[in-house]
Amino acid sequence: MSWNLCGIELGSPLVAASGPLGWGKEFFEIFSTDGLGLFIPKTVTLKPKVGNPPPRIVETTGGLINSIGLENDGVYEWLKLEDLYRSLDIPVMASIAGGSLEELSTLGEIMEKLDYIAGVELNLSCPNVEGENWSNNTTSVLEATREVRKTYSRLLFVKLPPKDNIFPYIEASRSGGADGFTLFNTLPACDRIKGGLSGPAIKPVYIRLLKEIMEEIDIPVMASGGVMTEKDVRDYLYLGVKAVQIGTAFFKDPDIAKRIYQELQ
Amino acid sequence: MSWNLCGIELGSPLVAASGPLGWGKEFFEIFSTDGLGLFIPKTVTLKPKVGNPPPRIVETTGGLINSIGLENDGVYEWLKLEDLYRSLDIPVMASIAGGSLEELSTLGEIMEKLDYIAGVELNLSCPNVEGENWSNNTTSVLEATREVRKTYSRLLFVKLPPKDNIFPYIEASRSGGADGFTLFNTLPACDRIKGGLSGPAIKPVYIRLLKEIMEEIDIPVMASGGVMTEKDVRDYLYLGVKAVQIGTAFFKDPDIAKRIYQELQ
Amino acid sequence: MPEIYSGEVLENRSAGELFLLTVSIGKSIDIIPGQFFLIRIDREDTVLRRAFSIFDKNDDRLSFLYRVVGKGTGWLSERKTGYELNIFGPLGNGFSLVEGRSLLVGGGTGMAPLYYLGKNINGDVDFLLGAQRKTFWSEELLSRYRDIGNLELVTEDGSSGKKGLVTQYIKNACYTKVYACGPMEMLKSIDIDVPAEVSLESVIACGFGACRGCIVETVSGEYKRVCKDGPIFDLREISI
Amino acid sequence: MPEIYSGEVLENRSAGELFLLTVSIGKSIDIIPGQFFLIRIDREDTVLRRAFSIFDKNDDRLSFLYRVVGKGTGWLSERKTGYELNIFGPLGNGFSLVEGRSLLVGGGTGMAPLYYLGKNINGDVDFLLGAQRKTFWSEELLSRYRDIGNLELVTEDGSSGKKGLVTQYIKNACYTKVYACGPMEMLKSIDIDVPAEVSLESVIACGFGACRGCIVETVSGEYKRVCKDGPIFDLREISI
Ligand SMILES: Cc1cc2nc3c(=O)[nH]c(=O)nc-3n(C[C@H](O)[C@H](O)[C@H](O)COP(=O)(O)OP(=O)(O)OC[C@H]3O[C@@H](n4cnc5c(N)ncnc54)[C@H](O)[C@@H]3O)c2cc1C
Ligand SMILES: Cc1cc2nc3c(=O)[nH]c(=O)nc-3n(C[C@H](O)[C@H](O)[C@H](O)COP(=O)(O)OP(=O)(O)OC[C@H]3O[C@@H](n4cnc5c(N)ncnc54)[C@H](O)[C@@H]3O)c2cc1C
Ligand SMILES: Cc1cc2nc3c(=O)[nH]c(=O)nc-3n(C[C@H](O)[C@H](O)[C@H](O)COP(=O)(O)O)c2cc1C
Ligand SMILES: Cc1cc2nc3c(=O)[nH]c(=O)nc-3n(C[C@H](O)[C@H](O)[C@H](O)COP(=O)(O)O)c2cc1C
Ligand code: FES
Ligand code: FES
Repeated sequence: MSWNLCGIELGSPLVAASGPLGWGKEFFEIFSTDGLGLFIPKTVTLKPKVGNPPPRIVETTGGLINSIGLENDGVYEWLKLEDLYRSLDIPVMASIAGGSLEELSTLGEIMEKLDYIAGVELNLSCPNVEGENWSNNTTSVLEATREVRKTYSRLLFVKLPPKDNIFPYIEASRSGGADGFTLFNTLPACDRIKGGLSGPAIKPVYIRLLKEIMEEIDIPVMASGGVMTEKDVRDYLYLGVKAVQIGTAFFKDPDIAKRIYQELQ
Repeated sequence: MSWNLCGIELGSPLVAASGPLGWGKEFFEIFSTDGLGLFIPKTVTLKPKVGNPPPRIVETTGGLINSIGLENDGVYEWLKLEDLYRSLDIPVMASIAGGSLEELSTLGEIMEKLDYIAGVELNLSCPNVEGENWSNNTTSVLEATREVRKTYSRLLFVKLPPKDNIFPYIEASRSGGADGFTLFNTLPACDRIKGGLSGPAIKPVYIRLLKEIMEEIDIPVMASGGVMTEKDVRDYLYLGVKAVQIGTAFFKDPDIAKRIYQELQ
Repeated sequence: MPEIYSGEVLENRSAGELFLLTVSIGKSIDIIPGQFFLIRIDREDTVLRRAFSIFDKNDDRLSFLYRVVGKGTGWLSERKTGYELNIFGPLGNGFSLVEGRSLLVGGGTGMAPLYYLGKNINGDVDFLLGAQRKTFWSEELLSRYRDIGNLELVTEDGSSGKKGLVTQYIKNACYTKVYACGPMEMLKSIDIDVPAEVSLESVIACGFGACRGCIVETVSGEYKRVCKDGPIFDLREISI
Repeated sequence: MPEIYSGEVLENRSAGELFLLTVSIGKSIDIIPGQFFLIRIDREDTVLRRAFSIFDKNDDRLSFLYRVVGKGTGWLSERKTGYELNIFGPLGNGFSLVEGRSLLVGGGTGMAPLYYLGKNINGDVDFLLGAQRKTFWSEELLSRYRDIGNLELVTEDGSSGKKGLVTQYIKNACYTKVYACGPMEMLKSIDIDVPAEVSLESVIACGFGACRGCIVETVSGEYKRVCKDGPIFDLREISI
């Protein structure tokens, strides 16, 4: 089998979602890329971010609330992982986020130069960072996408949050130059901590939202949300998405991609 | 203990949400009102509705999708339950829905005459009935509320769906004459069937949405969504709501209200 | 009137590919054959109880015969002696009993309600039970059916009794009544002239007729509640 | 290097108010005292594994000592002999071993990592274990600790050993090193001059340092990962 994500050949439709596996350093010391078609390291910002204070994780019924707050050491530390990313036998897509248009523009410029990066996922939807949520109105979604598009010429996916009326946001982002969309980031929730809900609890909600989108418009989509089993992957593929991201399930089974991939055969 | 819902004395903050227990006939043949402060029969429409075809119920991880489609025998059959409602030792609030302003107006008129009804919950949010969702824009929320308000003078709650930006809807409904709000109806979802998700899976999402509302504006609210335990009730009461509705949990424990009420003491 | 009982597990063991659960609810109650109970699954990821037809009743002891098909029945099969199950019932209408000679047809787990039915029928009872293969039943289980009626077996692979589907072997014969329970396709392919009652399944939420979640469509296009109007229906009512 | 193992349950039984689980993973591996394993909870309503310190190791057999506090540990306590647990580890840094005389202080389940630690220390070992009441421990469990060191007990209600909190009885004495494990408040109230290492807890997601979910704040205000930089920290690092 072979999957095609807007021109990039994937050996598997399974994608490691941005975040749970960090930048991949620790993960790939222990595990291989088996079963994975694409790796997306945790969102990179221009400057280092310390993230939110603990506690950052709360388990709910069938789900997980996280409030990491985009903790990361900044793009210049991330660039040091070039060797790791070159050594992987699957493509890597960078996930970026920024608090200002300048930051996004600079990040786009940096990514443009990296031939070992297959594309960029622009994260406009982290629910855990105050003031950095571009997805509150369509204008900022348009501007943010356009800004990255100015400096980054290759494959550009935009990751949006789950919203009841997402169409205008998708349209805005497309007119800003997005090639495709990752749908969706976590669902805003609160149980002791405010954060984003992920895991099986959200899947029926995401399937519903995505179904309505896929029936309406024809855009390349990577699905994200609540995948734990092969059936979940099939449910998303059935809607016509190009690839399916796995996040939280890595916590339960670090070798989940390998197992689901085998079951998909 | 005694709770006050906009002038109505409740012996308990626990409310039987509209739907799961139908109009109460079968339930109160078997169980008492123990633990309940208020009973809301399943939404009544002017004319009988056959509802959606089977299957109507699918269990998901920690949740339940239902697509009953407001099946009910219409308000004239419902009026025959007067004796039952008079015989209960707790107040009863009628839940109404309609496909047109005329229907809503007529239902308001009918309810106005019933002295055994403590108030009306206007259901503007059933996710399972095509074309009857008033909550798609603020104008129709305003109009629907105003229409009922014209003919119904007593306590009027409006039940809204979970939306990321609910404030304009609440404002619209308030200016239409709503006294309070039931937040929220089920979360649109899909797993084999399209319908509304209820049960523990949705609670962290609802707590987050409600928290943001309660911090921002001061309105009487009945919370609804995912209550299974005493802790869940406390979590909602802590946000400042006047009462807490229980729906899906009656399926797991028909005597849930009694048990939670005892634990609350 | 249905009630919520605490049912202490006395026995919960495998019988062929099925499990036989016996609980004590502390008092003897009236149950019509074909009625069912809703057993609470004490897991956080399930919100619905699971429905099981009464398999047998002796004084304060209720028995259920079930197959592990998913998380609820999986959980149930792990309950040990002494566990207090939360049991709600009896629910539903139950079979209407007639005198004379009856044929009781069970496909797979559909055999569950037929034992208690057979025990309560005043007259001759012929059991016709079908399964995929011989290992589905334990000998001990079959002997209980034999004790109260004639037993004929059908297996899809022919490993026991006749080969094929149970419905192929329903003869009009001289029965007063036919009772059948099993998968929908099996019930729909029953073609006989004698009055027949069938037991239907549907996802059950409230169990007492209130929520309208469990409806099935009848031949007339009307919706009926499996939990309250059923689970026992006249074969002619069932939409084909 | 951590790996995912299939761990066949050899034994899983109560020991006082705790449970003692022993699994066989089919091969002998190196584990540093204080390291932990993540056990998968095979329930649909949980997405996180549960962390347990290594209590003991013998050839291919790993033992864990745990208390039932919620749904994960509740599920674990119901696993029977033969169940194949999915176990990921060893994870974390582990204690640094020194020679000389060591004091090993455990509050409640904090005693778990201390047994394997004591077994691996080259020198005299004094255990100081605290609990609410005597019934917390089984005699058999305590005798294992006694076999490898001096054992002093403290109970809050005075039903066994000294009365009060374990931290009241930490003497500076002539220890080369103090190792402590228990609730955060207990660790924070340790006031001694000798070098001390403590084992911290936090909700663990990935377990290998990638997700940044398990961080704690150190005295310097820096965030450290319990799963990778810890769970063992120098007492002076811990924010008070
Ligand atoms: C009136 C009635 C009587 C029954 N009697 C028996 C009996 O005596 N013995 C027996 O083995 N089974 C019986 N069943 C079927 C039994 O209820 C299901 O096998 C059981 O609910 C499956 O639960 P699960 O969690 O293991 O399966 P899952 O597939 O995990 O269940 C998922 C959801 O679907 C529902 N579901 C799945 N299969 C069925 C089904 N066949 N009928 C209704 N709901 C289903 C479950 O209740 C649950 O809500 C009866 C069903 C009904 C309606
Ligand atoms: C490095 C490490 C080693 C540990 N070693 C042991 C041990 O040897 N013996 C032992 O009994 N316990 C140990 N614990 C604590 C153990 O992990 C928790 O008791 C367990 O996770 C509780 O799970 P639960 O589902 O039963 O509880 P619940 O309260 O239902 O859990 C809810 C959530 O909170 C998390 N959680 C709850 N309590 C803790 C806790 N104390 N630490 C971390 N997460 C928690 C759970 O993992 C779960 O995600 C250790 C924890 C860590 C971090
Ligand atoms: C601990 C954690 C950290 C995450 N960090 C990021 C992130 O940095 N950037 C991002 O775009 N999404 C992040 N996500 C969201 C995931 O990529 C994914 O979209 C979401 O969790 C839903 O999928 P899942 O249910 O498979 O986890 C994070 C999720 C988790 C659980
Ligand atoms: C089977 C079922 C039927 C319902 N029918 C109605 C209804 O007729 N009118 C209404 O306003 N809400 C209806 N609801 C929504 C509930 O009143 C409640 O708002 C929702 O289920 C969330 O709460 P819960 O998680 O406690 O069930 C129904 C819910 C269920 C599960
Ligand atoms: S399950 Fe509620 S009406 Fe049948
Ligand atoms: S649990 Fe992921 S970094 Fe520690």
